[in-house]
Amino acid sequence: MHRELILTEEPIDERAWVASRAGGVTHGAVVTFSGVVRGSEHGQPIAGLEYTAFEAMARHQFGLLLDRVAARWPVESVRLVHRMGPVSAGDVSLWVEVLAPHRAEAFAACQMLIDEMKRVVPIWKRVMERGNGGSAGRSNQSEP
Amino acid sequence: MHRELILTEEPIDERAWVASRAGGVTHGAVVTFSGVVRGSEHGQPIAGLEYTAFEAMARHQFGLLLDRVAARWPVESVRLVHRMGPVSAGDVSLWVEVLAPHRAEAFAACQMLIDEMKRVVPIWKRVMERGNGGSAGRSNQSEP
Amino acid sequence: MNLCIRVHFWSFYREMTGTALAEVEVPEGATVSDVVSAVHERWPALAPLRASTLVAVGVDYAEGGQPVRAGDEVSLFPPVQGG
Amino acid sequence: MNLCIRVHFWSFYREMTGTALAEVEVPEGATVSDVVSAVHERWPALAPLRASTLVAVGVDYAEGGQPVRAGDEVSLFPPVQGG
Repeated sequence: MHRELILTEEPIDERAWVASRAGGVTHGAVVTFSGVVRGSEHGQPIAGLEYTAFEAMARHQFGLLLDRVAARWPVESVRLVHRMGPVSAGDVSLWVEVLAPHRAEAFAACQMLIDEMKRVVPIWKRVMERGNGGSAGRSNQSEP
Repeated sequence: MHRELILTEEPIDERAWVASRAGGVTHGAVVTFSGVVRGSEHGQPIAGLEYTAFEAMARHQFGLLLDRVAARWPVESVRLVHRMGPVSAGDVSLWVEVLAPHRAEAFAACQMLIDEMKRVVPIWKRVMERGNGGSAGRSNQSEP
Repeated sequence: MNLCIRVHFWSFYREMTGTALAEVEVPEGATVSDVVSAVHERWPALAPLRASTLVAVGVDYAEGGQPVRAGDEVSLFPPVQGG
Repeated sequence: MNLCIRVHFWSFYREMTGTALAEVEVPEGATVSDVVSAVHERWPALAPLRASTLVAVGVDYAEGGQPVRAGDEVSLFPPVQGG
């Protein structure tokens, strides 16, 4: 199984990721998920979210998750990109792509990967409040 | 719920569809599915698949499916593009995008839409065999 | 008085019947099932596929017991296979 | 003889402790739980969060009963929230 994991402070260029997708005639299904930062948390408008990670552990835990994916489904490729640092509302914070022979396993693997990521991969977000004059403040912990 | 349904004989430009995605701060989840024509059916190599549709009924049945999606989940947008005519192995025959506030409903709606499409929308495919000299022949019905 | 019903064939049913469109005559008060039976009488090769054949009137799937009326367009096709 | 264990804090635990890295002393034969207790003795504000606190040794999640050894790097952090 091909695997790529990118943690980046740069905007996620989904078009570029789509363009660089592996060609081939064996994967019948491509499922992608884009997580977009929403404009409110707990009903309050926010400027965005700021992500931090314990990066060495995040990479290791992602690796363990991908081992489980590979053991369970005939997935050909997983690529996952996660933004770090501040991400404005409306921007993509997470992009995941799964290639597999059939759609059922592509959907299952993509959902499992995201669900488990949110349980075990040490990445955190905090709310950037909408400040005056455009400067985004920080609040305490964001909603889980 | 925003809805678009395109049946086209042109190649599906996924990057262009990604680029034209609605912006906004209310949909936290974007799920896309790309169905790729695989290089074999029943273990035999094929050149591709040729799609035909009873188009008026296909549009109507898609509309009924989208009504069910809208009634069941808070989906903001569904865009679905299906190739018609010959599609070479390795090319995308179906592209679906679902925008929703949260990922669970985006995944569920996208999967339901594809599952039900394959049950009720009158589109058919037939195998284009790998002919000599590059001309793709036609066989009988493809596998369902 | 008999009804003249237009019947459309789709996918490989066109090769099996040699046509995309035909007309069949059924008695007044006939049902969708009667139309299908009239088709099978004319193209017996389709009859063994009856259990998997999908039938629509216009752009909606039809029940066998549904009456047909003058002007109805009936479609017969094999299981769909999009995607 | 006591062990000196390095403890890393992540996310808002850093604001609560005022540091990203600390050292705590535990007796030889101590477990991960003993390290967490030593942390809570020094930063009592973290103690009420114990049930939801995640603990790792190196890059792996750790059980409370797991013994710690010289050189272990222990991490404490709140529930993760990626995506």
